[in-house]
Amino acid sequence: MSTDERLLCQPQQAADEALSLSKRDFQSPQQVKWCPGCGSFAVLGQVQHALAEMGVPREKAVFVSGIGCSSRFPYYMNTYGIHGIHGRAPALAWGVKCAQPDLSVWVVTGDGDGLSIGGNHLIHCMRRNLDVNILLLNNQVYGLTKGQYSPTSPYGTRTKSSPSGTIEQPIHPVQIALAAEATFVARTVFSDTAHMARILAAAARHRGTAFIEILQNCVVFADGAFTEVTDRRQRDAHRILLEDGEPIRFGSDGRQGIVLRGLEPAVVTLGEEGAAEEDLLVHNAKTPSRTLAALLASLEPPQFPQAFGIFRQLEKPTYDGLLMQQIHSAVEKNGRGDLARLLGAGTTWYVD
Amino acid sequence: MSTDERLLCQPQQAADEALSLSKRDFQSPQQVKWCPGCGSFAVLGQVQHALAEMGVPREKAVFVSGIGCSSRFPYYMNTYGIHGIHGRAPALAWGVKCAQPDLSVWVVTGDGDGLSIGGNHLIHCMRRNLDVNILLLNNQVYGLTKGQYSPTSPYGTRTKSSPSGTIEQPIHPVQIALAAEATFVARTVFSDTAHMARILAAAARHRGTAFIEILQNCVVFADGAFTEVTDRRQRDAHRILLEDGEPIRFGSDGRQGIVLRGLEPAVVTLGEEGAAEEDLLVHNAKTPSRTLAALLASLEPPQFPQAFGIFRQLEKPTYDGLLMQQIHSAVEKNGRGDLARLLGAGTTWYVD
Amino acid sequence: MTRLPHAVDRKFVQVHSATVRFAGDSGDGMQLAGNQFADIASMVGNMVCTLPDFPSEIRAPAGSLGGVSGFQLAFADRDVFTPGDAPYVLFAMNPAALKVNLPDLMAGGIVLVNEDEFTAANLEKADYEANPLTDGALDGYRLIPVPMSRLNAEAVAPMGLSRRDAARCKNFFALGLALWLYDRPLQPVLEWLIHKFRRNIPSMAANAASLRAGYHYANTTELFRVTYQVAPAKLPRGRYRRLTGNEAAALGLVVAAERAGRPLLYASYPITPASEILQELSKYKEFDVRTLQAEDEIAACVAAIGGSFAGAIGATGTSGPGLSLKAEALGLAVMTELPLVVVNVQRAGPSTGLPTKTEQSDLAMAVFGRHGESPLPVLAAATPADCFSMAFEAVRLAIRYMTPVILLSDSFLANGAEPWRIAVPEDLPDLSANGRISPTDFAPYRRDSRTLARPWVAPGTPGCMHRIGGLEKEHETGQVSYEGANHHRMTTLRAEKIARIARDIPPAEPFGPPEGDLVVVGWGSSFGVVRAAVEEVQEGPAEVAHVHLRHLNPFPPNLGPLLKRYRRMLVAENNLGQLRTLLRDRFLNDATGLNRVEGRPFRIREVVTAIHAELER
Amino acid sequence: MTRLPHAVDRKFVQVHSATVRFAGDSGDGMQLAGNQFADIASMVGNMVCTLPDFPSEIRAPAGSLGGVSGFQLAFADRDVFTPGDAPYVLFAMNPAALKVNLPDLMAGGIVLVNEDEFTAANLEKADYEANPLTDGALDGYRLIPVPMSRLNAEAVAPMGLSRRDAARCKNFFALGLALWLYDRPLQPVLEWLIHKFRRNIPSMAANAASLRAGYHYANTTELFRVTYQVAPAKLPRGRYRRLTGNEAAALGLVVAAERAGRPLLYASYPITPASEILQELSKYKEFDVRTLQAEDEIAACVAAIGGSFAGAIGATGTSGPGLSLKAEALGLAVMTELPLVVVNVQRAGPSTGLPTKTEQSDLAMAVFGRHGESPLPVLAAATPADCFSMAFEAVRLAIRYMTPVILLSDSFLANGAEPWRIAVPEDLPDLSANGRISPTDFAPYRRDSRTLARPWVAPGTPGCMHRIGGLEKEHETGQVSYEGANHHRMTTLRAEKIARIARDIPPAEPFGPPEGDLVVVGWGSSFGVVRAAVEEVQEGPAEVAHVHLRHLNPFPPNLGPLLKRYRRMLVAENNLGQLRTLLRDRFLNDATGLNRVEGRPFRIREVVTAIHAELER
Ligand SMILES: Cc1ncc(C[n+]2csc(CCOP(=O)(O)OP(=O)(O)O)c2C)c(N)n1
Ligand SMILES: Cc1ncc(C[n+]2csc(CCOP(=O)(O)OP(=O)(O)O)c2C)c(N)n1
Ligand code: SF4
Ligand code: SF4
Ligand SMILES: [Mg+2]
Ligand SMILES: [Mg+2]
Repeated sequence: MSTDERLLCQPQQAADEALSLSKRDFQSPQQVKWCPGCGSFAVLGQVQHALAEMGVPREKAVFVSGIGCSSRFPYYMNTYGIHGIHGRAPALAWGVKCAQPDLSVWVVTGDGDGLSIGGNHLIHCMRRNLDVNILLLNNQVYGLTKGQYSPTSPYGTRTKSSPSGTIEQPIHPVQIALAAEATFVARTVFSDTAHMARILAAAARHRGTAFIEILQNCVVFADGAFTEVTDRRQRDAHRILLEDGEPIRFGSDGRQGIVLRGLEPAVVTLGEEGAAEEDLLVHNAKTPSRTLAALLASLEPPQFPQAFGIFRQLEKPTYDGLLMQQIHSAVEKNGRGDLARLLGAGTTWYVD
Repeated sequence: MSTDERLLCQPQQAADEALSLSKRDFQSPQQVKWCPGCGSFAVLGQVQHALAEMGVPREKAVFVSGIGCSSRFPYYMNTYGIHGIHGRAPALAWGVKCAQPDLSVWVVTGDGDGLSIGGNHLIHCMRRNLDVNILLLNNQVYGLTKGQYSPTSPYGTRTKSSPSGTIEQPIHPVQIALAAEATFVARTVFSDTAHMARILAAAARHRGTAFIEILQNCVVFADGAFTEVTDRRQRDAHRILLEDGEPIRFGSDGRQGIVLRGLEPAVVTLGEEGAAEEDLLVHNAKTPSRTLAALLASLEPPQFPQAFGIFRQLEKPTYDGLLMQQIHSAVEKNGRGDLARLLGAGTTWYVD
Repeated sequence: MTRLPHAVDRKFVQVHSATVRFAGDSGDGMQLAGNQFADIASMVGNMVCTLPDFPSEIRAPAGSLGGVSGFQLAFADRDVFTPGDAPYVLFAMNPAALKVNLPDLMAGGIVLVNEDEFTAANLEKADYEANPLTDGALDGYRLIPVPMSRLNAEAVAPMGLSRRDAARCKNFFALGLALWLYDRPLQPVLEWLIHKFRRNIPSMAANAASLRAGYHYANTTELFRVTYQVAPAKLPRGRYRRLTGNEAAALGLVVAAERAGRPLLYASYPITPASEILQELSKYKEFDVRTLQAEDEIAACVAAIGGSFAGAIGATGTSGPGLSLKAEALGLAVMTELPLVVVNVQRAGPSTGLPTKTEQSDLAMAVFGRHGESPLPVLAAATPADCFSMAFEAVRLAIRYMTPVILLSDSFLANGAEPWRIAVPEDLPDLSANGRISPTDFAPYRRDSRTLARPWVAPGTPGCMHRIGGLEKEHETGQVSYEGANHHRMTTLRAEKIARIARDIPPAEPFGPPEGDLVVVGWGSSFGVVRAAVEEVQEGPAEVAHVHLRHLNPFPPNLGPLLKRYRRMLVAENNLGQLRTLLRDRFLNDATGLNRVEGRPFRIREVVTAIHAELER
Repeated sequence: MTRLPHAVDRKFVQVHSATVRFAGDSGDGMQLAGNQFADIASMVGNMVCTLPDFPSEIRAPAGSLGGVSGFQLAFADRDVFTPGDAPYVLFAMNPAALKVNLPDLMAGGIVLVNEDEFTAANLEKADYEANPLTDGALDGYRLIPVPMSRLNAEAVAPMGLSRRDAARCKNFFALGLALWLYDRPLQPVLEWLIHKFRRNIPSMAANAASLRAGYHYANTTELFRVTYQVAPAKLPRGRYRRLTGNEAAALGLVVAAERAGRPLLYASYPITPASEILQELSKYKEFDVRTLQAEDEIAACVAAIGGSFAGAIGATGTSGPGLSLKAEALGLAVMTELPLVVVNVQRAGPSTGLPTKTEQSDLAMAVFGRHGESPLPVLAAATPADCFSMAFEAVRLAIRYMTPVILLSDSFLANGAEPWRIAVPEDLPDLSANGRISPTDFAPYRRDSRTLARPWVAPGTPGCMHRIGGLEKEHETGQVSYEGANHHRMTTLRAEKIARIARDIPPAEPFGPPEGDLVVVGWGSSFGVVRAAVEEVQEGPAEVAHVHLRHLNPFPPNLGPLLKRYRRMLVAENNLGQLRTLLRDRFLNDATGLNRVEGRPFRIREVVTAIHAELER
């Protein structure tokens, strides 16, 4: 009997592996309680869709979260789920995954949960390359506590707790993920569900920590924070859709692009001032060095468009894989542990 | 009477401003209790030296730390000091600095204190650009708890708590500092006291968070971790001494250097294969983009030498500066707060 | 200004107190209507007590049960201490509001509904199978259906607002009805509107029109058979305003810092229901208040400690989960003997619990919740306005005894409001005493012989450089010491220092007979309900007193002997018996507990019943 | 193998017990010498109790007072429960060791010093103004100076070690002396050396030579006038080994997990004195033990909870500061009702305190230290080997009642060792019961009617998908619920579940008369000292019993009536009265506290004195 089977109660119901599931099957009975119009709905829908699409058995999926509007996510998934305490979702997921490495584990967090109180756990999870998918719903505000600034709020933002404007540089989720050596780093936005679907699918397939920053509009406390990249009329001018191996282009006619001047990026218009397609920076998500990914992540309005897609995607051994490997090697070398031998080890003596 | 004066008891003794102090004056009566040969002694000496050198009045300097061998530092300085709880030194320093912005505040932390339990506070301190100096003594091990691995221990290290070797990618202190937008980021090593002295002096002069990773040898639990860059016979081949505006060279005769191939660095020997001085990458610590600094920080043995010196040095408004500015503007605009008016604000009525 | 003709046969009924609840969708502006009503009742001299009840969702779907927002207030011609057990009048702006709130209404009470909203769609959202306005569900109450949406729309039509904006005025229509019902003036609301909407004249005019329309409608349609009048209460003379507990706590901290002549450094991480303290304080920059929104509760607490070390008044605020997180940092403050104030606004636990509901279950944590022997004073505010006094008291004790202090408030106090006689800053004690010492005498742990406090000497002071921290320190010198006898001595001194605070606080005073059959002991926000219940029982033959505690560690010095003067003891608290544990341990008095954790304050009825049960034992 | 001629006139004196302390520089190998001696005493059938005393610095300067390392052991022909109040024999390898340890020595005791180390330089490092060997400072003791450095150097010269390595053998010389003094065999040490240094023959030979030289020297020089003999104790028959508390706790967890048929997931952040549990467990990979060294204590606790959610035995270990940090996470485990074991190895607090010294001051935190009503069982081990049984018990309760459990150990137990009769795994209870449920019956909060535990169903189980978390849940269904009555019900159920554990634990048993003058109550590591003190007093006329508690929440069900059978009660604990608070609250029994926090266990003498004082009151 394998370890994992030991943990389960007698299944009387067929495993989902046998079934073909639809998005609906992933909807839990709990009523979704986000504000009407909240950007999180789109994320929920796409995740349900993605799991159904990939045929993940519901009993094999676990959603883990912290606290925040976004962190209510697990309640809405008809899978296993644990809604933890504020900021600690990556640590919870660590335990879940190391107890049962063959589960599909998803962490859902917010910019407050994941980057304010929980920043450290997030970083350590990524550097360990635990095989989980992390969805960070960034709405640049604390939604659930009704509108204080968050670590991603732009400098100077006036909120309930910063009536004179914030005086802190915001944190860059993607830069932090790259610095922490996450093996899969991506960004998408709630409004572009097709893009989100592709990124989610890629993340789910990735072995190791997949970190996705999802820009998510909070209609109540930070409405319109991402208009430039969500509004159909503006977005083409303000976002780059990264494709591995493709030159970096943007604009409604795809005539603008990014070139490199030394180590500094610059915007060019193809055909103008001699700029040609061959000069454009070409995306490479698979290179081990972080330089390109970090450079692309640093592109920011107003000077630059913002990049969406997969910044980095590398294959490296996972924490859970290595952990089980050490256990298997030990068993191979010493045999499955024998309690009597363990207890009777060291210097012993008889009393009779 | 300025705010700060309000906080002090009646000084009967002349302020240090009036005095000319030596390194000795900065030594506290507490016996230093590090192991003989510990790399921390050198750091202590250089810090005492630097403060004396720069004429910092002892009563204006505050040393703040967490827990660890390295974090015992404040007890050994004849200045004000507070030895806090594990990992929280940056938060302690935040309070100290915001209460009295004209103090010279120094945070001393270790790789465990600052990057394991305390990683998040460190990051937030840096992104806020609080005007403090952070010395992270990195010995790649938990010294005080007697030798477990730390977040900077190399992959596979065998320690008391990892008898089969660690399975985690180490964290890169400098990369994390850069991702967190620290305005001053440097690295030095305990063995090169002259280099350390220069870096400390530059950090002390910097306004905003100055982050210095100091490689520090733990003779008991991780002895020799940095031999390549400390041993006089090897070190020239294994370290780059960064100088702002200078080409990146190394080697005992300075004939080796770093060039850029696209976005990837490569080692060249001047004169060989046509490599010339002009081709070498030139250091620029003042450029706002982090790309160059991150690229230099990513140079690592065995492929590359390791870079020492100042990776990045930018002038930006500090948290404490902005905080006080908001307070001063409010006072300017509304006058110094009047309690009676404050208490009697809003809808009021009389009862008689 | 606004003269409305009185309907001819208006009948006035004099009552001592009244309880009204406004309920509607989160978007319906019920909090605003309720607060306006409370302000007016206060201004005409009533005692007023309020209880808002927010949905836990930020903005639940319109018309849903989860989206119902309520505001209850009681006003009276004498001290009222509770927002009332059961409202006599309920305003229900939609079916969901009716569904959620009806169970609380007093039998025979008045239900004013906005009948326009009782559409099939809305009924379904509220899980009504039939229309309660017509199916007899409201038999036993006095139903007054009013087409508020339509009347409001008509009233505001001239101002040309968008449909959505126009609809949002209907809370003022309801307010107009309420003001008529209780014979309250419109004038102050109109003035408030003029000030509030001075930059948005159409809204000002629309709200005013709706308000008048409601008032007028009540007047002309003879909607109510009678008008209720509540005479002014006899309050001490002076200037008053209404304060919520969180506002009061914020003001108390500012005033105390000013009286100490030091900047206030308030570091906090947002959490319901404590966030408003941070938000309030962030507005007071001209008082040199430094608010730090920290990355988490640990950083907040530690930053406040750092601020104190550097001579500021370090304070932090939080709620249960945050208090748990601050446990280790509080130990540091105990060991370093630095002043620190922690305002803990309790909510229903454990863990995340019911974050928007009230409870009193963090007392044990406040007293015992740190590793090692780490005693500290624990205070609790009794009413919203009392948060002002207790915040001030917390700062006083923190400085005088060089210790962290925990002040317990709760979600009921934090959001509830009551009239407050505006304090005169100069009448409050001067807190600038500690920290005046000469360097020649200075040693970091040389204690004041009376208070046992160590001196507070901040960096910047020449000649007094010293180092403190979490390791045990040698008596007087403050050097690191691992010596056993010294540790025992310092541990005992720290405990004794806190114990001595008992000499420095007011004695416990019984309300009622100085000895007798029963003493009901309470703390924190249960004050009002327990007092009201005891007053009621005192009209009977039994000798029952109420002892309310605001100092929970240490207890007032006379508490032990006082409690022994009653035959029995009932401890009423919204937890499973935490004060009871402290009292039993301390005084070995047997005590019965009245313990409910239902996310709301006690009802007077519950306490009265428990008192009778106890008397009959 | 090793036959040494006996000196002709060797005199044997029979004693019941003996206490010896080895003290020297951290680098002198005193822990090793002490442990070897303890092993041998154990093997010949004595009961043995040990107490190491490390310096708080990692490696203080050689010869300094801060660098002294000690190891004390008591061995006896009957149960010994303490390492002895005062040693009768002290080995002092240098002046600093003498200085630090002499005050503890019994009057008239033997001081064996390495006279070679009493150089001017070393005397100065130890703050000696004159040489204590010659200035009369040792009058009143029996001083035996031995040139150990020289003799050792001579003995090991043939092996050609470096000077430094050669010098490091001298602990074996001291051990040789000690073995002769107590007539113990050399053979087991030699065997141990052969095994230990099988890859370093020169060291093996050198240590063996030094050992023999010491033994021989004692024999031939007639160093001691007498040889002491301690007869074997009467122990239950079986195979034995010595275990420290931390080793025992680690083994207990592994065995319990195996008996539960689940992997052990132990997540921890290093902290003195708990780190060894992590370190031990990280070696047991072939038992499918998964050790996670976390980034902090919060992550550790939360990861263990995650592990439990996914069906593993989630456990974590820490010491005071870490327990404070885990407070919030423990609340989550209470609310989600998941099994979790927290081993808290106490050290002297508050805050960082005296991190290498022992104390019992985290009891109140364990019982009360979380916000909200969050009850959980608290256990405490009595002796080093008892950590095995109590770790097993903690897992048993955690699974059976679906609850976090805190097991209290302390630095004295963690580092001390005693003989342990090796457990037979099959004789231990089968813990695989919970978690076997069929999906048709399944609801996440449908409770077992007897234990009130909810079912433990891990992800991977088809058809039982469910979501839990820190928000209050509806009875049975486990849906999020903000309903007041449900919250009260769930809060009460959680409390009742823990209270019912009382039915499932052994009753408290008095040691001594079943009723009488005085009952001395203790818990945790004070067991041995209090037992010895009570035994001593029992030889007098007073009727004194000892009640030792291993279950502190809930208490054994018979505890209340039991305690009432004694006229007075003395509660002895290394804190300021935490168990006393629990007992007074629970049973309203007056009780005197014997409370010392000096970073060390009680001395038998202190307890005896307190008992007499109490009897005379
Ligand atoms: C320990 C703790 N501290 C604070 C809170 C209060 N709190 C709940 S959610 C939240 C911030 C959530 O922000 P984010 O993660 O961005 O989520 P959003 O609501 O914006 O989706 C805070 C501070 C809490 N529940 N627990
Ligand atoms: C809350 C808490 N957890 C754990 C510890 C134990 N501890 C003390 S120092 C330390 C690690 C120190 O490592 P580092 O910062 O690298 O310092 P070093 O000793 O190597 O200089 C740990 C885990 C503690 N004191 N407090
Ligand atoms: S407050 Fe903002 S983030 Fe939260 S549910 Fe509403 S719209 Fe979404
Ligand atoms: S253990 Fe290592 S880091 Fe600590 S004092 Fe000794 S040498 Fe230095
Ligand atoms: Mg957010
Ligand atoms: Mg270290």
